[in-house]
Amino acid sequence: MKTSRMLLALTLAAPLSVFAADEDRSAEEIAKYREMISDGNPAELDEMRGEEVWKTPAGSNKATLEKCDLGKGPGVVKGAYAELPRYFPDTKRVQDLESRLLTCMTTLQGIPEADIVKAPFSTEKKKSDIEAVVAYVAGQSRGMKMAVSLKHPKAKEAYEIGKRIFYYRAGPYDFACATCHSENGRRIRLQDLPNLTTNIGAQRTYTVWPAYRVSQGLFRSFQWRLNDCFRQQRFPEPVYGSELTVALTMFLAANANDAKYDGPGLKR
Amino acid sequence: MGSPMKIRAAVKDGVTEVKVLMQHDMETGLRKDAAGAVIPAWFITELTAKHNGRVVLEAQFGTAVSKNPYLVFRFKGGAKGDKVTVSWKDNKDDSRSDEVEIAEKA
Amino acid sequence: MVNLERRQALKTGGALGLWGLFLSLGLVPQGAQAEWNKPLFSAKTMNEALDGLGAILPASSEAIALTVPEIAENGAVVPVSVTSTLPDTTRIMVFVDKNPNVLAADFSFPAGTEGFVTTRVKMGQTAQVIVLVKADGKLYRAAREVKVTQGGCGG
Amino acid sequence: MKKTWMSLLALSVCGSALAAGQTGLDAKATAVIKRDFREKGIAKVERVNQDEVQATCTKYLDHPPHAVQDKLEKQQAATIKYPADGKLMGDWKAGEKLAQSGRGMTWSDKAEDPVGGNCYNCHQLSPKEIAYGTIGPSLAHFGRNRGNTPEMQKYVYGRIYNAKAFNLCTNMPRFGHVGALTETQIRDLVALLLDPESVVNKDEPAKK
Repeated sequence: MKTSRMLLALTLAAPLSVFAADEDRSAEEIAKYREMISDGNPAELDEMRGEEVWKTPAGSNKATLEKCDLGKGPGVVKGAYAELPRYFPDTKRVQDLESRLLTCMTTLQGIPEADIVKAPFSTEKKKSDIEAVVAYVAGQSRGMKMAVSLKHPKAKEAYEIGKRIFYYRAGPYDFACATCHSENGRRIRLQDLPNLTTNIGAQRTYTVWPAYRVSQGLFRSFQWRLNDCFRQQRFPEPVYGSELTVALTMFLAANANDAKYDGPGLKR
Repeated sequence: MGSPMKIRAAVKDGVTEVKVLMQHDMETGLRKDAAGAVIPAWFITELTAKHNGRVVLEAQFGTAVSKNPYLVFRFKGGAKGDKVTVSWKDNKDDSRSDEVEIAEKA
Repeated sequence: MVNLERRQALKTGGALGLWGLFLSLGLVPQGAQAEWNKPLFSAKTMNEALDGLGAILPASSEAIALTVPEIAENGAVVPVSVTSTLPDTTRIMVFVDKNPNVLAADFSFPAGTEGFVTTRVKMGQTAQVIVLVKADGKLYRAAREVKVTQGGCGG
Repeated sequence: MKKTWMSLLALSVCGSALAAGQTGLDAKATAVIKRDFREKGIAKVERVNQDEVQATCTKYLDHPPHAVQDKLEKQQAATIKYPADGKLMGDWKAGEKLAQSGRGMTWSDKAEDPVGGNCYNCHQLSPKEIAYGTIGPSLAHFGRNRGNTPEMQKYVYGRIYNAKAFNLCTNMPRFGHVGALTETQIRDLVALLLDPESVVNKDEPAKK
């Protein structure tokens, strides 16, 4: 045991500096690449489509989503995303944008929840309507300050539960969200890993989601982002719009408070 | 019929810059689906941009243009309120045309 | 406002088939560019492409600024920007030498349009982005290598 | 360095007073975790159940008291199965291929698909590879700097098999312990790190 500890110390003291310059150089070039593709975000196409979906009657009630209350009153879309998740008195729950849209689609439009939850994310074959609406609604908070309230006890509770989920280690690889996202300056392969336990890390990340994913050629919602993180953690799949996902979103969104919302973004 | 494009056109110092985002899969014809079947090529082949009816750019694309193609070009002239029209056609004879008014660039 | 116009365009397009309409009205210019250049887009190597153009590899020109990233985080989207200050630039062709078909895009500029274009191309692997620029009837070249990297978590 | 939920909450970026009792929140969070995951593909819901190591590291935010750490590290060390024939180094080329692959054990992987080593996700290995992670330390020139004595081979084999035996709450998975990698695969990875001919031990880093 002693020997191994010493060896460990040796391992950690490896001559990192020799390679540091190389690493900086790659990081610099990747930053340039991102800068070059930042103009002309295809997410704008999804925002356009989402606005159409928002205004198009659907479901057994043949209703639009124009009376959907995202927390700022029925039909108010402007600035709503920057204040989500929040506590909603009508459902007596804390809801993020997507779980709230589920409420609107089921109650206003009469679309069965199961129909939405079974395929909430876009695939190459079929684009998701709810993801497009997410693009539209999020885009309507662009430039606004993140202001997620933890005043309501349920909101505060969601934050605390979300934090615990963030640090929960499990699965065959012993991973938690924190494994990749609780230290500064880390990367997985070439992708920077934000430290989501700090305000600055959460702000930089949360404010550019939802986002168009270049590698998939698809627009992705925040629920998708969490879903795919859990996939990579080797966890089972979180239920769409569940308390688990909302609580985790609350933890990250509240940590991003005071930053300017700048999404939908463009990601690798 | 194809999905709408997002076009921005802005004039500054007598030069109009046009930015176009097109919604298209740009399938190469080389990829396979989950079942192992080849996904047929499907891509924009031709594009034309016009300013008040006059051609200002023509382009031909192959399958190597990225999904949801993005294009920026500049032409001399153009005034605030003028029309810029962009039209494309793909290899399945689908097509799309959208129009914007030129804005003034800050 | 943009939205309204878009919807209008959408309606017109649906009713008439815009490309057909343009063709019938003679709005699509005839000539070399009017029909998709299948042979050139089918070329599998730069040499084949040059044969198709009836040209030999042209000299590189300082008057062509080719901007590409040195490293692309994702080969599916590689931004390419070309600015030619050669007088009378009429055409810019963008090639990727290691793609299955080397020609990615071919732009033609009528008088009054700047010899400039920005677009995005796919690259299957680390390769050269080569642009051929036609100016005053002659071809010129510029090229740069782009390294394509692996994504994290198995992509 | 005993960090617990209590101290974390004190450090909390939003730092307001507790809304409910500590244990109440812990229990609620656990209940939510057990309720809101669904089986998908090979990822069964049982995966969210913690073993003692996971539960301990979660509870102490990866900084357990020394006594707890030592006890569990010894337990984990006892799980390491070294190859019966004593051969610890395999084929570094196979190891490099394995190190490049980030696949395996997600719900989008199939049970029969080969599991990758995921090494480049977190470590620099070959100085030539640009796309490497920095969650773990750089392992470039690992063998060149340390040699490949039998002790070193055993250390590396054990560390890949069950990293938790060496550092209880390390981020590194227990590749052998959980059956993600086979004996042959771990040998190949040992060779990747220690074989003098391996890409890890060749090549100087690229000049700036």
